[in-house]
Amino acid sequence: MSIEEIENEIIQEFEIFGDDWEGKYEHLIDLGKSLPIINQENKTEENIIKGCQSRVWLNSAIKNGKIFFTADSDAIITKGMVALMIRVFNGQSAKDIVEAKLEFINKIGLKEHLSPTRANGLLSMVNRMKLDAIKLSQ
Amino acid sequence: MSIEEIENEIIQEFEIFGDDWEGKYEHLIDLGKSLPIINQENKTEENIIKGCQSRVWLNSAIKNGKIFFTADSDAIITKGMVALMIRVFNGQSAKDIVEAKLEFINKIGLKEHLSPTRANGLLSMVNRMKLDAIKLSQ
Amino acid sequence: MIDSKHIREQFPILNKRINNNSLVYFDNGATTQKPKVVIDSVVKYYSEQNANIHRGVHTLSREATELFESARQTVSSFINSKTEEIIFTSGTTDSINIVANGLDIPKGSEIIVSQMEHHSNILPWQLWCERNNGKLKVIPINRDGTLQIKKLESLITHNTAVVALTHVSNTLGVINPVNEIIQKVKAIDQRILVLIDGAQSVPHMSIDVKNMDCDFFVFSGHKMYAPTGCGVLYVKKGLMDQLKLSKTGGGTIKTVSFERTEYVNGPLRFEAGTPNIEAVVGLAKACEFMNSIGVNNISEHEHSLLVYAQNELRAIEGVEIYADHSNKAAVISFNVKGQHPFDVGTLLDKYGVAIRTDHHCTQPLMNYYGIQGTIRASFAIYNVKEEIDIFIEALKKGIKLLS
Amino acid sequence: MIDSKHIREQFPILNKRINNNSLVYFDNGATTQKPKVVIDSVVKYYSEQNANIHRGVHTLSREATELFESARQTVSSFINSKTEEIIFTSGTTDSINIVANGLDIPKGSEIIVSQMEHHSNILPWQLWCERNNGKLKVIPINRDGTLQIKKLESLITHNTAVVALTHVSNTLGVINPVNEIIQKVKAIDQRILVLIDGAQSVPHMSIDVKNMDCDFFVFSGHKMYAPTGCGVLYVKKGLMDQLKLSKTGGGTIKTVSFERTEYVNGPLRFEAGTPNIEAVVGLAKACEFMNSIGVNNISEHEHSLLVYAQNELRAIEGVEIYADHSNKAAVISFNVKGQHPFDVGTLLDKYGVAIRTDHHCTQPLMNYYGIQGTIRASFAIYNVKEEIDIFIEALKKGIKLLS
Ligand SMILES: Cc1ncc(COP(=O)(O)O)c(C=O)c1O
Ligand SMILES: Cc1ncc(COP(=O)(O)O)c(C=O)c1O
Repeated sequence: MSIEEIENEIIQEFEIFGDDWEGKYEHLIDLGKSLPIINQENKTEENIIKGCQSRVWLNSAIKNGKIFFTADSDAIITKGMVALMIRVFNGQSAKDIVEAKLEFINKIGLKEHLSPTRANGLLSMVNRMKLDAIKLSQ
Repeated sequence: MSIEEIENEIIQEFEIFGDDWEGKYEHLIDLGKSLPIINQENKTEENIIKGCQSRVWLNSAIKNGKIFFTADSDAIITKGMVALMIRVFNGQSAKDIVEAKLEFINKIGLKEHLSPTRANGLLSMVNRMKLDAIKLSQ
Repeated sequence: MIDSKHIREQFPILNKRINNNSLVYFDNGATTQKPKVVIDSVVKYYSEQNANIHRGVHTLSREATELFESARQTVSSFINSKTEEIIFTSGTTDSINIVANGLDIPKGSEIIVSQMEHHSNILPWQLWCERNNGKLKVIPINRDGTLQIKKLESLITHNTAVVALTHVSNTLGVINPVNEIIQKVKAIDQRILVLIDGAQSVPHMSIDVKNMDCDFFVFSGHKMYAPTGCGVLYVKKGLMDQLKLSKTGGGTIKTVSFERTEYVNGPLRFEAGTPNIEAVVGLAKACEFMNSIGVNNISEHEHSLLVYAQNELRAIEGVEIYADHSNKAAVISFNVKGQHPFDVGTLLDKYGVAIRTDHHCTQPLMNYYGIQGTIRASFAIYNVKEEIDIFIEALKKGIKLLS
Repeated sequence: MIDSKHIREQFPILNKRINNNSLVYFDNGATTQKPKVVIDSVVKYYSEQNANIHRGVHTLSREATELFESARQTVSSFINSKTEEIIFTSGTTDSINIVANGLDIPKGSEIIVSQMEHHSNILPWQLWCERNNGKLKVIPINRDGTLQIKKLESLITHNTAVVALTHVSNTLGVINPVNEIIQKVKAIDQRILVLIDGAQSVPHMSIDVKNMDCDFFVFSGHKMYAPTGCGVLYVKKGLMDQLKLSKTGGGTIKTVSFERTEYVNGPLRFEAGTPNIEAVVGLAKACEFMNSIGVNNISEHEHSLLVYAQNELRAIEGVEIYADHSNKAAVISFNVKGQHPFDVGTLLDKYGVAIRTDHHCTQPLMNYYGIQGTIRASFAIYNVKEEIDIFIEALKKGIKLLS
């Protein structure tokens, strides 16, 4: 599936909650819990992305020209967001990753988590994902 | 005459101007011009009282237990105010000078010139006059 | 008894809705909201009174100067100091830096701070030590958040130049017995200078710097109902003229030439440049606002909120309150077992409850407890019991969502 | 053409009456009045948006942070810089001190300023020289108020570290050709750092720091229609991380321990403590206000006032205008033969005209002209010709009273 197709899938998945933000967050938290955990050996200092509050570990790899990420975070809501991002990006080409606008975050009503002033460092993570993708594909 | 009597004299003198502030200031400026000038030799660094803007020179003397001042200023309105103060204080006892409240300044509508935040240093001058009076009478 | 309804009506922001809920603002340790009298004083200042101060001959300038200088009087009596002991700064952080940069103490001196200090009362001293071969020493604390005062005495040597201590911990709420500590320090060595960081005490309790006998006392306007961008540095009489300047410029001088400058004495020497006139005027209004309620009434009201909230929190499984049973101002830090503070804070926000969840600029304190951060609720005079109920309800729901 | 009536309606203070006369406010060089959009932004901030910034998870804090950071963008494009080149300070004076305290230049360096600098652009350098065995050198001026640029070149040696120069003289109004000067300085020695004091240029003319190619550019909010207590320090990309800290504390760090602190990079490293959020938000609004009129339209309007006022003044016997025929912003300094500026200012105030009469924090410039002070009228966008007529009339009456 293309990035856009996965984004649409996620949008539909969240649409059923309507205005029920609690349902939405419950789902996000579940996604966080189910995120395939990064290998302990990849939880290195270099792989850490510091927000002011929650931390994210990100490992990136390339296989047959496609990029794959594993990640973890110490905060579960952040982890849910990370899970969404990985779902969208995994197995895509560097070019598509770099060009992705990730508008689904806005559409599913979680926009504030990607705000530049957010204390969880998610935006830095997205930028890091894009950077890694470029590096790996060169 | 006592300080209070002179104050009353001045109040009457200014009363005729009513709301005519221009008349009042003209009179004040005339008083400034007629202020008997301090001797050049008394225009020393020690005798200077610095406001932020205009400067006052003040010399104090005692004769038969009465205090006498001579003064000058580089600004004529300040000088007018100084002339009023000297008129009130000259020939009085140190005790009376120290206790004087100088409410006539308020009553003749020139209060702002004695405000602590005024840039002309008049309040410092009054304090200096009182201090000098005490020192000279001891 | 205070009239909460009347007080709340004076804070326009309390009508705000967050994610379809009423705002419950429990982030007062970070900054308080502003009452209408303060906001109105700002509007009035700019609509009728604004001018630069101290040198103008014109009416506006003279009146603005009088406003500014009478604010100095108001603020000084608020903490029982003399008017000429009050320097206006841009905040607590600024005040501490002015002292740390200005002290005329020998290279190699020792500075004592505590384990619970805010970064703003650590970093300026750390920088001084780095640049002057000094030594930063730390008063340890107990797990209940109290200072190990006995240890302080053993930290003091003949090289000790400064003890810099917070009055109230911004993270734990613990009230340090500063009067007693200052007495002890001065009894050991009269020359040791004591700075008290009052950023978190002035908003909550009545302050008497004279009785306290500290050398420096610092606090921020924005944490006590005043506008942002102004603070206070109290300097005990006689010490001010010995402080070296770290900031200089317009308004501080008698005469300037390229060869030599003669500075004025007193507070103005430290207030280089156009001050934050508006905020200083607002700060005086904020003092009057607090006085109109009565600072002791504020303490009492906030204390009752503290007691109530702590009781409610203790009843929730997995909640650990730091410094739970110590003598505290209206600040509660806690964690929920197994949950990241950030997650809890994010969900509380969704329910309209604004609390802080991080290290609260006290990383060394976090390291002591071996944690990343805490969830902190801090109260102000406009908070009410009902808001604590909302908060507790939201917290329970949040924990359930997260589990 | 600007719509003066419409503009004046936006400044509530212009309705003020002084001694039964309409206020004619010509003390804009000291501080400008504030338009309703700016005052309203302050009210809105405290009524709907106020929170501490940068660390909060809650909505208010996040939104306040966004407001603050978007103000940084607005201000940076206002002077054509990059966002990350803008440090918020408490004013011009603060900005200059941060640079003077922070430069990593060798002891014994030479600093060049000009004869017409404001004390705030002299004293920090003088202090640096006193403490570091440095040498303060002075670019002389001509009687017409222009810089002796040729002389500047001969002042530069291989020890010259800094040239600190005002863009517009606050006393004379003279506009210095800073672009040309910077080019010359850099051509002689690329490493010399140039600080431009824009306190009096930003309010009056369009600024492009990139084109100017200065290393530091500083200005104050309160002189350009914004609230008191905030200013800007522009630092050219690449230079910021080399500046030493003179103020440190909360908000500037990645990690803190008593042993070691890791600071963040960029502007936040210099913004220790809670910033003046309200004033920064107001400053952005002030930039928008100026943009909405058009900065070039502002220059043009003010220039026409300058020309008109100078013509009127020249017609009065005994009036001497300083730097009369030079290229100027809307500032006029003059004296009346035989009269003390203070006397003239006092009487003008009685007629409702607010002007400044002193050394304007430029005593070395006063010494150059051999005078105690001047009478200074400085204009802003809300001033109109009719006010100049009132001023001239009042001046004539005042002189008559004094003679
Ligand atoms: C040219 C110049 N530089 C610096 C300053 C100082 O600005 P502030 O008082 O806002 O720090 C002024 C203000 O009078 C000025 O006109
Ligand atoms: C105890 C304490 N000290 C210092 C500060 C710093 O205050 P400001 O940010 O107003 O400079 C704070 C504010 O968080 C504080 O709580």
